[in-house]
Amino acid sequence: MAKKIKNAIPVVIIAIVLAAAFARFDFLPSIGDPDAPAHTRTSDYYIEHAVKDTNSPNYVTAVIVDYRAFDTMLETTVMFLAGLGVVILLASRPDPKARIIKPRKFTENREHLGAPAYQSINKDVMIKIIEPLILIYAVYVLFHGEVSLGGGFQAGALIGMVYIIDTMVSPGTISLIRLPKERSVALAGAGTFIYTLTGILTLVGGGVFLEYGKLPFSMSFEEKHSTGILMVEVGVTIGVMATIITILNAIHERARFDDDK
Amino acid sequence: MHSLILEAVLLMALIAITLVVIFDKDLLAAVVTYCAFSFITMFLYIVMGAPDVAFTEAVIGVISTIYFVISLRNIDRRCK
Amino acid sequence: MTNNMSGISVFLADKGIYFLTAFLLVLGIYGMITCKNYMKKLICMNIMQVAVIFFFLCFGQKNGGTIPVQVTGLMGARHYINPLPHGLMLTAIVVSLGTTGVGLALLTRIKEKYGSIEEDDIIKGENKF
Amino acid sequence: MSNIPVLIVLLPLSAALLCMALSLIHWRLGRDVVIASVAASLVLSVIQLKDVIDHGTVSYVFGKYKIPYGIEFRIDAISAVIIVMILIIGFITLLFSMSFEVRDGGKVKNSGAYTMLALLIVGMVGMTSTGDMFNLYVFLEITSLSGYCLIALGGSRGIVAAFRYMLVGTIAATFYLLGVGILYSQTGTLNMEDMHYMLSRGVSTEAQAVALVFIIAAFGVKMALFPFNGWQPSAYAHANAGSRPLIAGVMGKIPAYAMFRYIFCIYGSEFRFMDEFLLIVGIFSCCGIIYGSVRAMAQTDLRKMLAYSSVAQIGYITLGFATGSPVGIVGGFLHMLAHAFMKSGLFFGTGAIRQKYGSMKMEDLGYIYKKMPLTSGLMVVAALSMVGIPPLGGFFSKWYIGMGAAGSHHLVYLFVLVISSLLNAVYFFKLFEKMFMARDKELPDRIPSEVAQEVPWNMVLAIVVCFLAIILIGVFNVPIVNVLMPTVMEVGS
Repeated sequence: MAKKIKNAIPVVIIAIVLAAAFARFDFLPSIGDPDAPAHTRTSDYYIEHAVKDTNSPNYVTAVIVDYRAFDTMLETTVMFLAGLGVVILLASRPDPKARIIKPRKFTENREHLGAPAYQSINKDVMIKIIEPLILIYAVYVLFHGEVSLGGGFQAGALIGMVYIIDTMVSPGTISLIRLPKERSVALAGAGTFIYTLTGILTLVGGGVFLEYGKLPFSMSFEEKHSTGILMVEVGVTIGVMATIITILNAIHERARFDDDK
Repeated sequence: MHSLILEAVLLMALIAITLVVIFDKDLLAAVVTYCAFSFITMFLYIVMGAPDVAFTEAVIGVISTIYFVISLRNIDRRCK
Repeated sequence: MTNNMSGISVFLADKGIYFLTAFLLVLGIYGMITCKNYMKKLICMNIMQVAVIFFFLCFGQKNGGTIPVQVTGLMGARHYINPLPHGLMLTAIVVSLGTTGVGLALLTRIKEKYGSIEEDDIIKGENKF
Repeated sequence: MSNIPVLIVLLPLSAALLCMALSLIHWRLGRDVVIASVAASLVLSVIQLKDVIDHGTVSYVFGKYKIPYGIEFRIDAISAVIIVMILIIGFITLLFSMSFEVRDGGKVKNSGAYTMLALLIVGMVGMTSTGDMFNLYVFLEITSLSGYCLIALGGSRGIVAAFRYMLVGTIAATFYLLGVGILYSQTGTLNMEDMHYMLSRGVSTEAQAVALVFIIAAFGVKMALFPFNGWQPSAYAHANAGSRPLIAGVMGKIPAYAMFRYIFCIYGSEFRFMDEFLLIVGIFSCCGIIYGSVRAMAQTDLRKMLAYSSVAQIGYITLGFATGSPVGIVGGFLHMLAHAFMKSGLFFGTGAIRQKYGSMKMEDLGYIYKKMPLTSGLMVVAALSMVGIPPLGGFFSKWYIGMGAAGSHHLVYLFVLVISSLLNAVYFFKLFEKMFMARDKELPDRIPSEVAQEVPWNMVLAIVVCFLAIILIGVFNVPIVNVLMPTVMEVGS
C-alpha cells in the first residue's frame, strides 16, 4: 500500500501545480465561441471560398491538399523518411558474437508465441472475405475523398492494413502480395514522387508550384483542380501504403535473438 | 453544450489509462492499454466534430499498436 | 437543473478542458522521464503527442457548427467547424506514426546489442564498451 | 525564372525520393543523382543570393493564394546567405561520405545513407526559407528524423545516443507545436509576416510570453543551448562518420536562425517583455560558453572535445542575438557562418585521420603534420579561427559580438567573451601540442599506397574547400556584413 502512495505523490503534485497555473492564466479562448480570433482571420475564407477555389466540398481536404498542399507533400516525405530509416537501421544482421551482454537464456519457461493454440475456421475463411471488402472501402475512400470524408492517408493506411492482415493472421498460407523491404521503400519513394510530379507539372504549365489551375491538361478550371487533387491523393496513398508495409516487414523479419537454437 | 461534459469524461478516461501505462509492470498489458487509449482518442475526436482526424487516428492507432506488439516479440515482456 | 448544467459547461469551456489536456501532456512527459523501460518511454511519447493534437483541435470548435463538409443550403462560416486545425493535425498524427516506427527500429537494435531495454542495463553496457 | 526558391528545395527532394528506386537499377545511380541534384541547387542558391542582394526580399506563395491563406517562402539577405552555406557544406559532406560506405551493409544501407543526407539538406534549407509557422514544424520534423537516423547509423553507441536524442527532440517538437497553437488561438493566422502584424495590433502579452517560452525551449533543445544540451555530446560524437560534419556543423545552427526570426521578426521590439527574454537567452549562452569550454578541456577523445566546443560556440551565436543591438546580431550571424565551416572542417580532418589511421584519440596524433600535411593544415587554421586569431573569420565575428555587447552596455557578456576565448585557446593548443610535439605512434596506414595524396580525392576536396572558406570569411567579412546589415537594421531593435 505504501508503494501506491509513493507513486501517487508526484501525480498529485503535478495536478496541484497545473491547477494553480490555470487559475492564474486565462488567455486561452473559451472553447466553442464562434467569433474567437482563431476563426475570423483565415478559416472563414476557407469555408466560403473552398468550393469555388478547389471544387471540393470537404473543407478539410481542400485545406490539406489545395490551400496548404506543400505541407502535405513534406509530411508524406516524413512518412517515407521514417520507412527508409527503419529499413536502414534493420538492414544488416549483426553477428551475435559482437554483442556486449550475452542474453540470459530464458526460453524454457516461455510458451512459444508463434503457433496459435487454437485452429479455427474463421481465421482462414473470414480473412478471405474481409480483405476484398477493406480494399473496396479503401478505393472508395480514396476516390471519394473530396466530397465525403477520407483521403490519401486513410486509403493508404487501409491498404497497408490489408497487407498486415494477410501476412500476420495466417502466416502459413502464401500471402496475396510479397513485397520485400527494398522494393517497398522504392515504391514509397515513387509514390511520394507522384505528389511532387504534380507540382512539377503545374510549374511546367506556367503557374506557381502546386497551383492546380495551371496543370497542362485541356480541362476547365474546376476539373483541373479535381484532377490535381486526385493525382496528389493517389501519390499519398501509394506512399503511405508502401511505408506501412516497409516498417512491418523490417520489424517482422527481425528473428528473435534470445532463443536462437 | 453537453458535448463538453462528454469530452471531459473521455479526457479523464485517457488520464486513467496513462496512469495504468506508467505504473504497469507487464509491457504487453501496457501496449494493449495503449490500444484502448487510441480508441478512446478516436471517439473523443468524433465527439469534437472532427471526423477526418478521427478516421486517421483510428487507422494509425491500430497500426502503431500492431507495430508495438510485433516489436514486443523481439523484446521480452517483463520490465523492472 | 439546466442552469447548473450550463454553469459546469461554462467552467469546462474556459478552463476545465484545457486543464485536463495540460494534465495529460505533463503526465506523458512525467511518464517519459520516470519510466525506466525504453518501450514505455515510447508509449508515453505517443500519449504526449495525442495531448498536443487534442489541444490544437480545441481551437477549432464552434457552438452549433456541423462537421466541415459543405451541406447544400447551409451557407455562412458560422455553421461549420474550423477546418484548419483538422488539416494541420492530420500532419501531426502521421508524424507521430513515423517517429514511433523509427523508435521501435532503434529499440530492436538496442535490444540485440545490449541484451535489454532497461535504462540501467544499457548504461552498464555503455560503460563497458 | 521566378521559381528559384522552390526549385532549390525541390531538386534534392525529388532526387532523394527517387534515389532508392534508381539504386535498384544500378547501385551507384541513386548516389550520383543525389549529388548532381545538390550541386544544381547549390548553383541555383548562388543565383538566388545575387537576386536577393539586387532586388531585396523574395516572397513566393504556393498555389497563387493571397498571403495569410497559402504557404509562403520568404527569403531575405540573411536566409539567402545561410542557404548557400548549407548547400556548400552539404555538397562537400556528400562527397566526403562517398568513401565511408559500409561494405557489408549492401546496396540498401549505402544508398539509404545518401537519401538521408539529401533529406537532411532539404529539411535545413526549408527551415531557413519558409515563412509559415506550421511549415517550419514539418521541416523541423524532416531535419530531426533524418538526424536521428544518421546518428543511429553510427554504430552501437550511436543507437543509444539517437534514441535519447529522439525522446528529447520529440518533446521539443511538441513544445513548438504548443507555442504555435497558442499564437494561432490568439491571432488566427499562421503566416509569420501576418502574425507580426496581428501581434502588433494588441494581443494579450501573457499569451505571447507563454508562447515564446515554449518556442525558445523547443529551439533551445534543437540547437543544444546550455540547459538543454544533455543529448548533444554523445550524439555528435557517435554520429555516422560520413555525415558527422554536416550534423555537427550545420544542424545546430538552423534552429538558432529560426529563434532569431521568432524573437526579432515576429515579436519585434514592441513586445513588452522583450528585454527580459533577451536577458534570459543571454544568461543561457554565457553559462553555455563557460560550461562547454570547461568540459571540452577535459576530453581525450577528439570527437567529444569538438562536440563540447560546439555547445560553447552556439552560446556565442545566441549571445550575439541576446545583445539586441544590430552589430551584435550581425556578429552572431557571421559567427554562425564562420563556425559552420570551422566545425565541419575540424570534423572533416578527424574523419580523414580516422580513415587513414583508424584512431580518434588525441595521443596518437604524433607527427601527423608530416604524414598528412593538408589535413593538419586545415585543422590548425580551423583551430586558430575558433580561438579568434585576427586574419581568420572567428576573430571578426567575436569582435562584432563584443562591439554589440559594449554598445548595449552588457559588460558581463564582454567579460565572458574574453574569458572563453582564453579557455578555447587552452584546449586547442593542447591539440596542437599533441599534433606537433608528440612522438610518432607508427600507426598502420589503412589507405592503399597507390593513392597519390594522403586521403582519397573527395576528402581532399572537402578539406580544401573548408580551408579556403575559413580564410575567405575572415578576409572578406566586411562585404558579408554589408550584405547582412540592412536586413538586420530594419528588424533589430
